[in-house]
Amino acid sequence: MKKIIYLTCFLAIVCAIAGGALTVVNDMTAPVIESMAIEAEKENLELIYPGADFTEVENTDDTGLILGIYEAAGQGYVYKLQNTGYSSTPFQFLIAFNLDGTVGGYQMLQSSETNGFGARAWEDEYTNTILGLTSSDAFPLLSGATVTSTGVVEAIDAAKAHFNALQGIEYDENAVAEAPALATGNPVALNSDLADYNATVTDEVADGDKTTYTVTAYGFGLLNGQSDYSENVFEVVVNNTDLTIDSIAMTQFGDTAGIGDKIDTPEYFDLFKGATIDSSVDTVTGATFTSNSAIAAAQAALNAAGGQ
Amino acid sequence: MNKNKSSFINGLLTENPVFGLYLGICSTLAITTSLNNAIGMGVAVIFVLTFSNIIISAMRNIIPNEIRIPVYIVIIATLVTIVEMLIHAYAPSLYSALGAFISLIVVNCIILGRAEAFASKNGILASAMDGISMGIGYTLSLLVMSLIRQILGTGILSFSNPFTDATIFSFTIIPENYVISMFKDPTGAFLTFACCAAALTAYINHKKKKEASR
Amino acid sequence: MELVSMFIAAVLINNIVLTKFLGMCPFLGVSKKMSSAVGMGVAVIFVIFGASLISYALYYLVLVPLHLEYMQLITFILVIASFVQFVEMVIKKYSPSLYKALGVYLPLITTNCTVLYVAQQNITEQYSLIETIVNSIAVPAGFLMVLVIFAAIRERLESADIPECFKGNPIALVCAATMALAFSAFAGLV
Amino acid sequence: MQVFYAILFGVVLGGIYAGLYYMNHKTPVPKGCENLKADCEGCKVTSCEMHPSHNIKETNHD
Repeated sequence: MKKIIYLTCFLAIVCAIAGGALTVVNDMTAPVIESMAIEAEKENLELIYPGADFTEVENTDDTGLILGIYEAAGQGYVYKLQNTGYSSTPFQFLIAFNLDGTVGGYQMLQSSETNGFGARAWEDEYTNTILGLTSSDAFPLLSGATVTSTGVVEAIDAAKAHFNALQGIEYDENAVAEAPALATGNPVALNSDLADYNATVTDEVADGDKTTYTVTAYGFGLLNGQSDYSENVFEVVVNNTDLTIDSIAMTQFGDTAGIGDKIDTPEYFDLFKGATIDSSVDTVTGATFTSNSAIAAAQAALNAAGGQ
Repeated sequence: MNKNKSSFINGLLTENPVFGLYLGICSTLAITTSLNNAIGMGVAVIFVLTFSNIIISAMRNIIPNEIRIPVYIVIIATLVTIVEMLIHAYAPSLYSALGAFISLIVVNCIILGRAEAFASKNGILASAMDGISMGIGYTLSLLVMSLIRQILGTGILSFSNPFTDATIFSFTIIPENYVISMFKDPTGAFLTFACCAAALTAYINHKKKKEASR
Repeated sequence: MELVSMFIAAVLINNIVLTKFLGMCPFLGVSKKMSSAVGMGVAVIFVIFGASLISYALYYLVLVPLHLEYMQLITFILVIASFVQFVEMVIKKYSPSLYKALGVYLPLITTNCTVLYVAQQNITEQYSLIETIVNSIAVPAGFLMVLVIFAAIRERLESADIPECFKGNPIALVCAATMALAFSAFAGLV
Repeated sequence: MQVFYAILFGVVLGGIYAGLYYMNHKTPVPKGCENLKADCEGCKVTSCEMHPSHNIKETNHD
């Protein structure tokens, strides 16, 4: 019986010495390894807080979206995030929150999203909306880049959760930003030359002082001569007394699904209300051709009403 | 003293750990795709093997016979983890090259084999010498293997300083389109190893026959 | 579905003996006869499955919360060694027939590279529990398959006429080279 | 603090292993498989008990 005690003690002592020695060496080399890891990330972090000294914060995130969390002493926290968007290779970007909760920086590291759509998530238009927000706001999606921006917002939410927990900021994490702000811009005058959209009135129904025109107009596909596209058909109601547009609606959609059909929202068509032949109406960014075909249809209706 | 010298010689040739005793084949086959991997691994094994031999031979009288193997394994595991940490901290490029193989040195039969066969029976100095000679024998076999595989497999013989990653020398021996890429794959590894082992056995048989005939 | 492709990949494509060169010591030593090869293979499956699960549990329940990740290597080795002793004891007590078939090979496995490699692979590849279970069965199954095929070849080698210096292990390695060549055909399977 | 955990963990594992090792060697080999031999003379790992070089030692002092 003595034998077993001797054996067990001996092995236990050897393992104890082993454990102790390992801890000593680990305490010696761990800081070196950690500082080396930060060195590698440094030049990315400099993009946001130039000149700050960074320490790595323990990454307790289990969503797998946060690759690394770095604290810029006295300035804020930088999160290195990764998610998959439209393309199969995941994109990586940095989001930073200042200590007061405002967004300190938003920087793309690598992404192979389709440019013109997904890649717009890192162009100034979306970047400015993000830079204006704080860690307790809900981040909006980006119309025309829904797949990518959903991935971006999902990753930022993970970073927000960590940051707010760290700073003890209460926030409503499942608040969803209101319908994605329809990015509209560069207005087109109703009297401009839209002849190649070939807007033709196909039907006219007078109803008291209002007439409803059914107008067909070319869209993105037909303009570029691509097959299996058809015209867009709009119903424009014109008020005959002051020749203004009472309302406009799209009854048939013939352009690229997922892109052109974004204009088919009341929010956009309300912009036409009260427009006369001399006023101008915005186009939806990312769906310029379809917007122009709507404007060409409105112009044809106004011309037809004006012709009376 | 000549006992240590003879153990030094036989460590290299007759009792060559890799081709003679077939110890440590796992890492030999896998790591010898490039020269600096081989040398890096060889140096790590020399370090671990020598220190483990020294520690084990120092404690050889204390260790009870029944549990000598587990004690050896724990000592070697500690040493390997320490080596891994040091390389990770101070030679990062070497660390990324050797990766999983550093932690496999523990189960690498060569260290356990020598610890059991030699270190547990001889003095500290003899064990240290044996550790170094076995380590050098191991590194030489790695070198032979990686030379053959790298030249035939990629046609380029290059060696870079593990600490600063700067290539020290690199010249092409076989032009690109005559390269036998099979030698980079496992098949080539097995074949090269088999031929080297056969060559060594042939050499030893030939030497024995010469001594017998004299 | 993804688990099945993982299983096939572990058994056929990156087979642990032919592409990762692990388990060469038993591969050369034990595969002289078919019965010993099967015995060794089954013992390895049993040990790898049990040891990997215990190591997986120990790692995530004890080592990670205590920040003792650097102790991983020693823990796994001690777990494997203890598990082998435990299995040998249980088999000795409860099933003599099983001990007659496998018992002899159990102590061999303590110093076997494959067991440690699988235990570490489950951690470094960050497998979930189910993936760990599948991996811990697939890899040794690949090992058993290769061992059995190799034993069959080797039995025929006895009667083959081999040059003097190639006898023994060198010719075994040449066979392994041909098998590695054959198995590399599976590369694009999954 | 961590050193304490490391040492404690080492002791626990070492203890378990030594205990199992000892209990294993105490349980009797089932009858009929006393002289089981693994034919692994091909492998030169002298450290494993199965290796032929061990038999001479074991036979004389048991």
